[in-house]
Amino acid sequence: MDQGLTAAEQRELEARLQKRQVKEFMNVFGNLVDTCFTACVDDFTSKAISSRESGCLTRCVSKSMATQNRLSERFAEINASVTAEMQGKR
Amino acid sequence: MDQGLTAAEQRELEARLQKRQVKEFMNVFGNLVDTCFTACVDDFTSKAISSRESGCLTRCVSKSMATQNRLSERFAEINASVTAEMQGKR
Amino acid sequence: MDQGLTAAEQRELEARLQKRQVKEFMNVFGNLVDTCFTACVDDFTSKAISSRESGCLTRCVSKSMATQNRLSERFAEINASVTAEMQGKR
Amino acid sequence: MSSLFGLGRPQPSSAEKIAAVENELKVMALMHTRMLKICSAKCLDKTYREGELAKGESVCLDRCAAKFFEAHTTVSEQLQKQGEAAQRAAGGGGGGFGF
Amino acid sequence: MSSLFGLGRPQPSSAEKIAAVENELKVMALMHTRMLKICSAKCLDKTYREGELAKGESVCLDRCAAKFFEAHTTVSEQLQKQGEAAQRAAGGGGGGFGF
Amino acid sequence: MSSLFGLGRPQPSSAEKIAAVENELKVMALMHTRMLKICSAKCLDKTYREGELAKGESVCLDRCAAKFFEAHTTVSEQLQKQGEAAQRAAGGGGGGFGF
Repeated sequence: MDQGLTAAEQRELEARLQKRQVKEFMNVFGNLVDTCFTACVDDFTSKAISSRESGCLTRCVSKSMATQNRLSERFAEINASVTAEMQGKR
Repeated sequence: MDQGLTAAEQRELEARLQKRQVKEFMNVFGNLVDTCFTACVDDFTSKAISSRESGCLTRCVSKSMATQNRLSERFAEINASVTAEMQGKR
Repeated sequence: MDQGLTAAEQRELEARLQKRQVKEFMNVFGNLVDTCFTACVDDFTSKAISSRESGCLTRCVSKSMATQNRLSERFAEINASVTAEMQGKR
Repeated sequence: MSSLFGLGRPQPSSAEKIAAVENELKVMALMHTRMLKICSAKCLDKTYREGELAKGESVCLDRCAAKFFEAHTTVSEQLQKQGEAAQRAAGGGGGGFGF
Repeated sequence: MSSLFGLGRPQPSSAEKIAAVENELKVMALMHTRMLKICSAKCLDKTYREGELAKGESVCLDRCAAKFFEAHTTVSEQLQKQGEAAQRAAGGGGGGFGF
Repeated sequence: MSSLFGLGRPQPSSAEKIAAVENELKVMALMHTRMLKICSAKCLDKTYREGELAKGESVCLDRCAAKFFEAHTTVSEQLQKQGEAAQRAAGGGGGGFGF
């Protein structure tokens, strides 16, 4: 991936990647809240989250994180095997 | 928010914020058209918007703007109180 | 559209537009896969795409491309006529 | 279209001129993407039993495109009237986007 | 809000200070857009027979806004506990966003 | 993956090399986000009565991920065939993204 980058380029790249990571994380966080809020909160007779809704949010966040971890693993695996296959063809 | 910025930094910031505002406004406008078009336009036997659809669009835009104004007020209020609470804790 | 640009500006603009085009293309490609995958793939008893799903994907991609071409034509036509009308009013 | 959004009317410096043109194309591309999404949802049979557009789907897309543009104009005019209010809602300040 | 996300605590250089403020406003704008979308879906009658907010819709929006903020705090606290795991999932590395 | 999209094959200058790597990671991150959204919708029970993934959900996610990648390859090959047409539709010009 980063073959052929000098040390300075590598540093610049890392700085950019860190910015990207923060952005990525904000997106993931926002999507998580949106998904779980949409699925769990539907009682607007009160302005405070009920214990039922709160429990649902907690489970939704756990399950979503588990989903994300699992898909990240699959993503990395498949990506590695696709890349290997492509390299072989060159 | 802007404590600790020099006058020059303040100007630079304002220039950027204005650009951001234009972008923000385009997004709001686009979302508004999308929402109201999706909700109101569903007769494709003609290529001109009917008076029924037109009335629906007008009401949808008014209501969406009212929604946005109301949520902006709430957002500012809640945000202010959260910030105040956090400041108190420091 | 580009009246009043010097040759250097024109080159700079073209460089930027090419970057934009790549980005645009990635978006179009991503949306296409998402739309067709969502519509066509729904059997998770196997990890390989079935021939039924594959056929559906092919037709969905064809139809989506046709849709895009058709809407691009309409978009250009309408846009041209709106612009002409606006120019006339100035 | 330049005029529909009224962006970039005073285009002085070199960088600004380029940014203005770039911005207009971006606005157009976004509008195109949104139209594609919305009109596809309104007009296409989602079973994909056919790989070509049926006659009815094609006609529907043409009309949807025309109506989508018209809706932009309508909404933009309405916002222009409700003017200042809308701008405050969008985050305040500045003036005259030409809506 | 600065504190909710904890971004930009050490703000040394000029460009960085500006970027930090800009970034916070961006975060706020995004949150606002998401709230608008979600609470509209939860609270508004989509037939648009009226152009004004009904009393019930207004009250629903107010409560939805409050709950949306509360959900952010709740989820953020939960993630902080599950901390490192979450960060690895988000792409690894770095530390301490203050969630 | 570099090869799947074929971007950044000629990487001359320093800034360009960095941009190329950054761009690839961006493409990967976007694909990951899209997969997360789509496979969650296909595989998860939305009632959230449980905070862990059920066995069936896990297996579904694994298969969904594999199929999602396969669909990318399939669609990309089809577009390569319909090649020029697709590029014109996407805004014209340039050539050879390797799809």
